[in-house]
Amino acid sequence: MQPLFDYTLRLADNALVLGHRLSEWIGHAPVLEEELALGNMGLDLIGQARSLYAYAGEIEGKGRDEDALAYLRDAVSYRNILLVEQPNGDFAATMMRQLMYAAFAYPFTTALAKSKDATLAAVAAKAEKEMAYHVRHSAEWIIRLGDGTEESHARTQAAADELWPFVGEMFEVDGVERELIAAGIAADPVPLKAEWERTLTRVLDEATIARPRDGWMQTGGRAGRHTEHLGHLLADLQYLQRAHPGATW
Amino acid sequence: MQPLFDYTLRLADNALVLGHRLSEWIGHAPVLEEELALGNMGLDLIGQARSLYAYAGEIEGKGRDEDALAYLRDAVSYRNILLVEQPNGDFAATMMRQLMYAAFAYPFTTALAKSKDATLAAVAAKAEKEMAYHVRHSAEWIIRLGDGTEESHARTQAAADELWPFVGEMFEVDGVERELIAAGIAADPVPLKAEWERTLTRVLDEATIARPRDGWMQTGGRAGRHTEHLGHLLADLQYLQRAHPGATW
Amino acid sequence: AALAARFQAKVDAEEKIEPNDWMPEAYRKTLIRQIAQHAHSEIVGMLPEGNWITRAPSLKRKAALLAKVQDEGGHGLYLYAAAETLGVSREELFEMLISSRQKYSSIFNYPTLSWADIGVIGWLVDGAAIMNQIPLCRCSYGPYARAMIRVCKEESFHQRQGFEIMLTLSRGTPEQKAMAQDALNRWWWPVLMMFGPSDKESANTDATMRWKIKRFTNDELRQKFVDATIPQAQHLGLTLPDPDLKFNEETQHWEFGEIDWAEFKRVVAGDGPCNKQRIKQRKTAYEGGAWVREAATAYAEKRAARARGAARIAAE
Amino acid sequence: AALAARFQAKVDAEEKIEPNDWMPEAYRKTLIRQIAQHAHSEIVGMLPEGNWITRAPSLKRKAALLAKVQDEGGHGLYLYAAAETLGVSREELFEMLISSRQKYSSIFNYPTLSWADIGVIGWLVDGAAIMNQIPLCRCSYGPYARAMIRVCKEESFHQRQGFEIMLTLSRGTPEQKAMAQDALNRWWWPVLMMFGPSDKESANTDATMRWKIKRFTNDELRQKFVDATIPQAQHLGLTLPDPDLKFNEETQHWEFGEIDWAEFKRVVAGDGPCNKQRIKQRKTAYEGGAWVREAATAYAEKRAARARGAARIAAE
Repeated sequence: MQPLFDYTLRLADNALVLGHRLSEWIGHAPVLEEELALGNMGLDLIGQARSLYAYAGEIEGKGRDEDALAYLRDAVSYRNILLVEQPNGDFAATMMRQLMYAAFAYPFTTALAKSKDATLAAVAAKAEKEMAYHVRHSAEWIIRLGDGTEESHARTQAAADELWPFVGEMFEVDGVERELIAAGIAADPVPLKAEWERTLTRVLDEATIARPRDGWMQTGGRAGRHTEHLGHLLADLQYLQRAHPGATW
Repeated sequence: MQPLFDYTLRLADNALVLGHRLSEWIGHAPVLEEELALGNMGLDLIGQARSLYAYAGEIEGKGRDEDALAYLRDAVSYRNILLVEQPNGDFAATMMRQLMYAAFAYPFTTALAKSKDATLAAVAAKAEKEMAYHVRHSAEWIIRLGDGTEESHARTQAAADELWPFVGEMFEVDGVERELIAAGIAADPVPLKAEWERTLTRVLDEATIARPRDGWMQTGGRAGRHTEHLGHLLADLQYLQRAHPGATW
Repeated sequence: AALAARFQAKVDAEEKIEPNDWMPEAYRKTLIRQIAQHAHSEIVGMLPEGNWITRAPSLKRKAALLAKVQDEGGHGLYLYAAAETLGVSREELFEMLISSRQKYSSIFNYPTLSWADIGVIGWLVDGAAIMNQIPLCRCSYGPYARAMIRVCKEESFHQRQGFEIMLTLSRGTPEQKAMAQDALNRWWWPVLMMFGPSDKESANTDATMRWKIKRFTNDELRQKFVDATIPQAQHLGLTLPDPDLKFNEETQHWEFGEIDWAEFKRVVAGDGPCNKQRIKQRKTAYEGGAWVREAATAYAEKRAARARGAARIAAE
Repeated sequence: AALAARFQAKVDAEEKIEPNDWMPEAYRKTLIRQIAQHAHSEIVGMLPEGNWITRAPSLKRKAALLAKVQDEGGHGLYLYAAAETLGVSREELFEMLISSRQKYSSIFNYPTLSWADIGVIGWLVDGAAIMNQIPLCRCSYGPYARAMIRVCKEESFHQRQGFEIMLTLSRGTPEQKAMAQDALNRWWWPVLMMFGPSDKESANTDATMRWKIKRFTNDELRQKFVDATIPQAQHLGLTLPDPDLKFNEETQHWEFGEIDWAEFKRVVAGDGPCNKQRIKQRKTAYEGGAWVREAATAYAEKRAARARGAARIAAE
């Protein structure tokens, strides 16, 4: 049970942290339609997170519900990849982060929809449709921004360069995942790398953005070794629940 | 006892909130000497806050120490004026906020140093020396920035215009203060307004900044009716204590 | 004159005026102002609520609030589109908002200081807005009426969610109950001001009533709102911050205290707690995002040029 | 050659070399690099700690941390001033930092993930820094030695405060104890790397030893640090994340496991968790603040021009 709990928690944390980041754009987006699009993508992810947390809590069997998991764990207990906790930066950086994540999450949810675990499969099937849109939407923006003005091009290249070290972590596999992949429950990310590469290459090329060099990759999220950003994000997210222990909202 | 508690808390909250705002500049200032100056001014204010919170807790007599008061009250229970909770903005806005506050706090602490309450008088006497430096330092910067480049001038004028509605609140007197002023404990802010005006006029003139029109003034801090900014500030400040109730740090 | 008569006849017959129909210039101007200000209200209204999304205290509330704010943005889009049918562009209208030449509902000039404010906004602000908007569903101008029908449906849902937040708080801890009461204390009077000045002070009502843009007077709607809301507050165990509140058995209406019209005028004129902050936020986002819009335009032009180039080559 | 001999004689006699004294170009270059990197370390070191000032969990800790970071900035200023005596400007040095042509202590490329990290930094990072720096108080170059004396005094105080934070946590709640242990687990090995590569891998030691810039080898200082620190960890009830730790009764030294030199090289070369983030932060603050520095310069020029103008008028 424990590996399945860990695994589900990782997926839930990825979705919540990224959904929360997108929700930070409300009131700050460059154009109203984008404020709605960012919010909608955030809603998709928060919805995925809720389903996954609920399932994780059931698996764990200690009575922790979605809110206990989201609001009452410290940063060191969070299991998301480091990419999703990176600050929004400018609009190009947000779209680049979304492209990098969704270009992985789309084939990943396609694969996970075949999981022997019926709940994970169902969550993945629903998420798959959502992630298809996220890839399309973020790709369209990266192309517009990369092949737009000098300024937008520079910002988009800077975003690619800065976020590139965070993409490797999506394709890591550890003991927990190896076990679950063997059992047909988890989706193996390694075979998905080729599709991810193809998507990124296609989009960056069309956006006239130079693909950054593959160097050392950031890592540590699965072990709770986060960047300094997650602590601040959680202080915001969790404050009310921490200030009113045991209250119902 | 209650009016004295309320009054002391107001002074403590002003100092803590402003000190916290200044401390947010660490790692972000335009030049190393300024990072140190901003930090030092922050330390002065946090020091004043600590003395005042300790005294407030004694007066209240319910066992609340400086940390119980600073970390365990919600925004609606905070009593600071709205000026000090305004976001730092750019360096001109921070210096403008500091000038506006210090140009009041300096004569205020001079007056409060004559309080019949020995503790308040002692805290004020120490603070007076500190605030004299804050006035000088912020005034020097406002003059440099106002009479510097076109850009710095524009930013400084914008800061003056944006923060002006927050200056009136410093000179309000309510029932709590009237009672304590009559008892020779509190310092009456109204007679200090002339000196404040002189300081601001002198500095703004030399800085070639147009004094904004006196219009409607923001108010409400003494009643816990804050701006939207304080809640975010306190979520940051208080998070750890809220997440670990009862722990000693 | 014949056109004007025919126009008024349509209106009197409860027929819709559509974009291509003739309309008096004053009708068109009034509608542009009203629809634009309604749209501006939706998008400025996203800000006080947006202030609590990242701190929403449960995932259910987080998702609901984010969805509510999305709906409001969507309402803004429909309404800007409805205004555009009258011959203005959205960019012009947005410029008028950020330069303060057009207004938005003054209720959004108040700050959201606690989570309970989010409940109160759903319950009372959406509640008052619905009361103002339901009659607009029968507005003579077709695009506006149709937009209002969609808006009202979604806002009813939001109002129920807001009430549900209040219910949860009122059944919660002492701190939560106090939070709910404090929020109600701060928002009640500004909400009553949402219905506008009292009838005896209102200019311009005749034309808007005649053109069936407005159906009920300010005081009529305000009274309806108070009568509907007080039982809800009682159900929540909350008190209204109005010592003059008294049920009149004869009229079967709740009598309430005098609204501070000086505050109303001041806030509408620009001197409310959040006026400058709201405009600054929308303006900063807009100006800060100029490079994004410029990029989109530049890209579209490049694409069009490439398509023309390709077409030329294909033709050769 | 005579100059070189006199220089070495002074050094051998433990006399200080001062800014106006002759010195070998290699000595000057080495010192510039070392002092600059020391200064850069102080100002980059403000960042991981600065990350926790706003969230410091008590007013006493908040004030102490803010004061510590101020001290570090002050150290940076003295050290830049010491470097400037060797013929470089602070602006040049800062440019070399933000363009990554000069380095800073690699320990600051690790993130502070909890409040306990602040305790560990004071206890171990300052502790290791002191161990590296105490010998520098007798460095042959006068300005650097004097700066080091002031720095060491303040850093001893910081180290005690850090240890006191750890003591408080180790006597606290189970969560606090776990927080302290987790922080130690993450920082221990990077702290050991602060003493640099093992002696057998170190280039350039001979010259720096001969010039009395360096007094002890890397391994000597590292061993001294380990021996001093392990009893402190035991006192705190914390375990070191090193299964190979073993006290050797004969040598009276603690034997410890193999350091991951690949990680050390990688992080020094730029691929640590926070390298890019640290430089970006200092760079952004610097570039974002250009308008402030430009204004100060413009104002100073205007003032000078006005003074000259006034002097001219007075003379007439």
